[in-house]
Amino acid sequence: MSSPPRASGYFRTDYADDYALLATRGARIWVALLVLALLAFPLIASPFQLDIACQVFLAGVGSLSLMLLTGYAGQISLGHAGLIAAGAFTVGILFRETNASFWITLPMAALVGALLGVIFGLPSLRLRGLYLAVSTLALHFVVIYIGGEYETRRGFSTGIMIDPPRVGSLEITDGRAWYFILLVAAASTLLICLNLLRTRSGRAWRAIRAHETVAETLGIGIAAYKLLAFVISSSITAVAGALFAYYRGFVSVEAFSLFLTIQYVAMVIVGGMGSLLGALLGAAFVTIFPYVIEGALLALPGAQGFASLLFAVNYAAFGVVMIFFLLLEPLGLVGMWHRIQNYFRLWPYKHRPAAGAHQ
Amino acid sequence: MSQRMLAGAGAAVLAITAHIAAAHAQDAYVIGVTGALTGPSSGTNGPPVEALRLYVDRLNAAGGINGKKIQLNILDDQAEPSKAATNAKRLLTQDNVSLLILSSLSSTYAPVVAESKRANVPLMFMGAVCPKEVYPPAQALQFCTTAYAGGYDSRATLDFIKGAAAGPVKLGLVAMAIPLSRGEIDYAEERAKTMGMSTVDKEVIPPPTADYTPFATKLKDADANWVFSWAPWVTQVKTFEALRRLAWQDNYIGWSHIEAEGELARLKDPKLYVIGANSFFQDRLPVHMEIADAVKKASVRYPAEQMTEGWIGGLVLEAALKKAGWPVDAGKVRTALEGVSVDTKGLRGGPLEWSKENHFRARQYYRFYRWDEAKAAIVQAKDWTAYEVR
Amino acid sequence: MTLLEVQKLEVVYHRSISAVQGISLAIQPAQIVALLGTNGAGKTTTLRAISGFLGLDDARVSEGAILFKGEHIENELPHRNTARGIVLVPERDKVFPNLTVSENLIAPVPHGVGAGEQRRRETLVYRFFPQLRDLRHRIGGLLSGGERQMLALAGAIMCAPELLLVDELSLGLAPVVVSALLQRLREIRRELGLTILMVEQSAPVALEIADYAYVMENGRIVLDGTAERLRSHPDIQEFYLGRESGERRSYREVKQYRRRRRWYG
Amino acid sequence: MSELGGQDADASPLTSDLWHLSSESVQLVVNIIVLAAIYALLACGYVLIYRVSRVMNMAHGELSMLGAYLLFATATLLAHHPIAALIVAVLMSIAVGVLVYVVLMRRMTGEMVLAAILTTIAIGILLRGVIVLVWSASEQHPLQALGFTNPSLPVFGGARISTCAALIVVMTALVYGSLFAFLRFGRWGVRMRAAGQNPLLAAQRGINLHAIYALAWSLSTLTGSIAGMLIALDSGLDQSMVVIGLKAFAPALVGGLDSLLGALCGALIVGSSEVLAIHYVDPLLSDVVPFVVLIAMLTVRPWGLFGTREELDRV
Repeated sequence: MSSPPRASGYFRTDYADDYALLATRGARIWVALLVLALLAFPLIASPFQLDIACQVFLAGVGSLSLMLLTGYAGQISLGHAGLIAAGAFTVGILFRETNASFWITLPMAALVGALLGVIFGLPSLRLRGLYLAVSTLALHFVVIYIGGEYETRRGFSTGIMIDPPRVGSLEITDGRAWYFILLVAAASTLLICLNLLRTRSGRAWRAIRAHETVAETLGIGIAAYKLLAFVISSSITAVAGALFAYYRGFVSVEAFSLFLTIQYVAMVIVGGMGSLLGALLGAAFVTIFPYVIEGALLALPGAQGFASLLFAVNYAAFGVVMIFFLLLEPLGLVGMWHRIQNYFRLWPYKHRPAAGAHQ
Repeated sequence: MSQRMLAGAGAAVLAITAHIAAAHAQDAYVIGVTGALTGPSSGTNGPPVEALRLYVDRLNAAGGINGKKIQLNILDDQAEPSKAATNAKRLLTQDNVSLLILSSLSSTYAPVVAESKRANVPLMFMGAVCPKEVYPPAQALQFCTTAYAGGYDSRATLDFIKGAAAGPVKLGLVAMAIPLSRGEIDYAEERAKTMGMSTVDKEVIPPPTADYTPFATKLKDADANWVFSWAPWVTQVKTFEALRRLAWQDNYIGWSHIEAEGELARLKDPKLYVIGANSFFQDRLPVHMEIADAVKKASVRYPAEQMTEGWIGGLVLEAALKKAGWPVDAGKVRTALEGVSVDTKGLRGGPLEWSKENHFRARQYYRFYRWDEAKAAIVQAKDWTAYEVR
Repeated sequence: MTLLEVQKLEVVYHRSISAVQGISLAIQPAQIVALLGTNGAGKTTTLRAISGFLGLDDARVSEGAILFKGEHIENELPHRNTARGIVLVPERDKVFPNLTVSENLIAPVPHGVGAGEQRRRETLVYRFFPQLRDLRHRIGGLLSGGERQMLALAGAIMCAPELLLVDELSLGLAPVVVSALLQRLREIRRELGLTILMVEQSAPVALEIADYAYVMENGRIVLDGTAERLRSHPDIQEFYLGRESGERRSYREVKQYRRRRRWYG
Repeated sequence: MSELGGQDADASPLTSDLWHLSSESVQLVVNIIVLAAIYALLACGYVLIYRVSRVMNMAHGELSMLGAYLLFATATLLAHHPIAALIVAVLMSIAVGVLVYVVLMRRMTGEMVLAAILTTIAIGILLRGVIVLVWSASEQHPLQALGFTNPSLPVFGGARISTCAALIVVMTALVYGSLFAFLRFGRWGVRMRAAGQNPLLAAQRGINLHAIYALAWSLSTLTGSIAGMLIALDSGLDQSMVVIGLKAFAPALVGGLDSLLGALCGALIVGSSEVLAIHYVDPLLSDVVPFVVLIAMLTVRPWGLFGTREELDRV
């Protein structure tokens, strides 16, 4: 994993240790506590807070998949919202046309995502960086266009309504149920990503991100691995879209604007490139922050009196927060965390010698 | 940095909880509003919410209803479905409002309707296009005060054109590339055919358009002598202006959105008609005066003539809550709404009446305005004409 | 007085990795001083520290001082130092690839300089490097290695330097070209009375032209002295000039050298 | 015109067809030129910033819109001195560009390009909010505020063009002409190109990068604002301006992000394909077409018409 060996030395005695996800006792304890907290949350949370938590999990799934693509395989994509839309529309269309249950729609969404992944990935064989980003952006518009056409042609002028998924006889509508479903979804995505990154392809992606030509000379099949990255990331994203469709109970193109993509890119960067933890932190930050600002503003005395002004402020405030964050910490939340780690690890020394620099 | 952020976040969270606690504590009619106060469509959806707030403030100042104040909890959804969904959830489950009012783009309807169904709380569309669920047979929870109404608008417009046109009508149609507008224009095309008008061209224009001339060029080359546009005002007026710049001299009719009165005065074009259900402020009815000085007092940032939609919403709200009495709950409000009959004081052509199966209105009244060069003022091209809703 | 003085300089990359650890230099006016050392010894970093870092280097002088004519210039921006008369000829990317040769020469001329002065400098440069005059309209990217190096030097001279920092003059150039360039450098220095600090991997080249030299290893200075002294120094002879000094040395002696090196640092 | 054509039609179909065809096609050409001019004027802003700092300024749309709103503001304040209002607005827009760089983007130099781009996006969000805050979201009409009118002028062959549209075309020609001259012969122009190719060397050659970047930002904002003002004068001013600005980024890329000439040609290609799509295929396509063209270009020649190939590896 990305975390460097512990400061006090390198104590791993066999290869199994190298592959262990939770290297130390400390780590295990922390994770256990975290899990407990997550399980306890619904008991104390209000429905509104639950809703936000669910949004965070949904965003988490999406941002993890984007991190896989951008943060590890180094392929910048601005087609994320398009892929989410694809997943959601797969559900919507299948539900409307064939009334399929989510046992069918979810895998189909994943499949569609994978197919689109190939298409989105093709430009990456020739393009890099900004140019790749733009080509994926173009594809986003194509997907949205198609979705919009479907909506209009079938006369769903206010979006496609979707019944809540039913397991056996009971419908899943309760907020708590959704909380746990999405929590599981996010957690399993995290595990999938963790394991992917420890496989051959995971290493190949990092090599490609580090230096494409070098990776090629090392005998890594660039094209195949790039496409693989796109396919996997896209199918996860599409599933996220499908979950969104079920959770919200509707699909409509307006829900997948360019702004959504921007939000996801923001999550990845605010969280910190090349870190799954970062992806999750970013997802939480970007999802929750607007509500925090809004809440703070609404709590002002007589806030409702000048609502329309207030919300303009709220809108601008999000921009301000983003700017300040990027200016103060371009490496993201995780960068901040690593700086602190570094400080304690090297204490009382200030700097690592150049010799030990390349770990 | 991080500590500062944490501190800020913590403070804000506290603030939220405090705010919500407050919402629960006071005994008042708690009404939830979610609208597109910022973002693309705020120009259309902002003013109604503003006006509603104005109206409610005046009610509260006058002692509220049944001796209770009305508390409006207004949230902004930026016309984003997900945001609207969260707002609805928050208003319904946390502030537990007894009525939800929506003034936003149609894309936000699906999630909000879903939430209101889940919570079994009535939902009132105001200054936002009426969904088909409010027409008879209406769905239990959805009501609509908005002036414009799919289907009826086209019918009235085409009847007007038929009446006003001298020779054969060569109709040009203009929609914005959003499902709603397209649907209505398609309907108009169908109907025009049955009425023996030939539709020579139909333009569906995407919302962000740098230059409307190419679209206008097609309409002109198609040789249309009447153009009907049922779309957000921007699309309607920009297409019209582009046509005029191409020296197209014929008649253009669009829906009279809240901007219409000001815009007619700006454009001063005798062959530009608007069809609407709200009377213009130039009629100077008492109610107009009332609104105008309320706007002046509260120093609202939108002009008075854009306040009508929200004001009507206010009238309905007041009537409904009076009927519902105190203590109130969602169920009572719903039953109250189903029996509501509001005198619109001339803001509309007639009263706004709801029944169990009709949550739109019993009769829809239309009036047509245009600019008159001789009088140098806006004049009625055709006074109130009623259409039975069934 | 000394023109440039570097005291206990420490440079840190990425806020955590230190590349240069407390080196000190002193350069007298009109001197040619060479910095020797193997790859990663921190020579280039030192040079860059003197010329100044950019934000995108994410490097800074964390300790020590750099004095130019007694004025502190550590962590100063490059263009300011250039205005002071400290001009660097970098190791790579030394010309503007999509500008013509003449544009390459015009670009550096500071804002204050009038057209007349500019023309004077151009003629001067073309006198030193007549080849460039013929290549005037060629795109910088299409020049050969030798021509590039000339253009780089020429561009530097257009900034009217007092202290010229030259990084790896000989890198990737044929010996003939190198000696020609060195010859040119001597002339320039004689005519303009420049001071030159050059970083070199090939000790023979450096010691051929330099008056004084420092040897760097692992971010420290381990040896310094006049060119003659270093040329005759056994370790230099063995480890840089690669000459066999009499009988083969035993492993112990080599270890001794390494230890000595550590003490110097 | 059209009625005339109609009457001809009764008389002799042949001539009327010819007449119609000509007037129609001329109008088509005019429309293409106008749209292309709009795109070109907006696109050069992207190019200017990209070629010096490799940053894609996603706030360009908002900055252009802000320029237009500034004009509206000055027009309402200086009601009786339209020219003064124009001048003040232009100066303010330049100031805005410099400000954005000095206060915000300056700190992003040398950071990860993606982070820099995201910063510009954030700036865009902020600006949108501020504009709603100050001017509300309802549509504004600077033309009236300035007390100008926008009569439509006849072009040969029965086609017409509005004064402001004509102004846009002229302005575009002016802006591009002066930009070309500046970059080719101006000393600052050469410095700008140098800084774009190798910022480090440029700095070591005594070029003040911050000055260069600030210059680029101010020029970009200036051109963008001019575009915004003229569009607003021609057809009113509201939030949709943002999207127009964003759309103009397709032409910039089609032409090659680091080439002004490219931006010009890209604008022509995208503009004409858009107008032709509207006229002959389906108006709905008009907001997809630019991106279709873009994809086509990216598959055939990713670095754009006149872009330099190295750019691909640079970013």
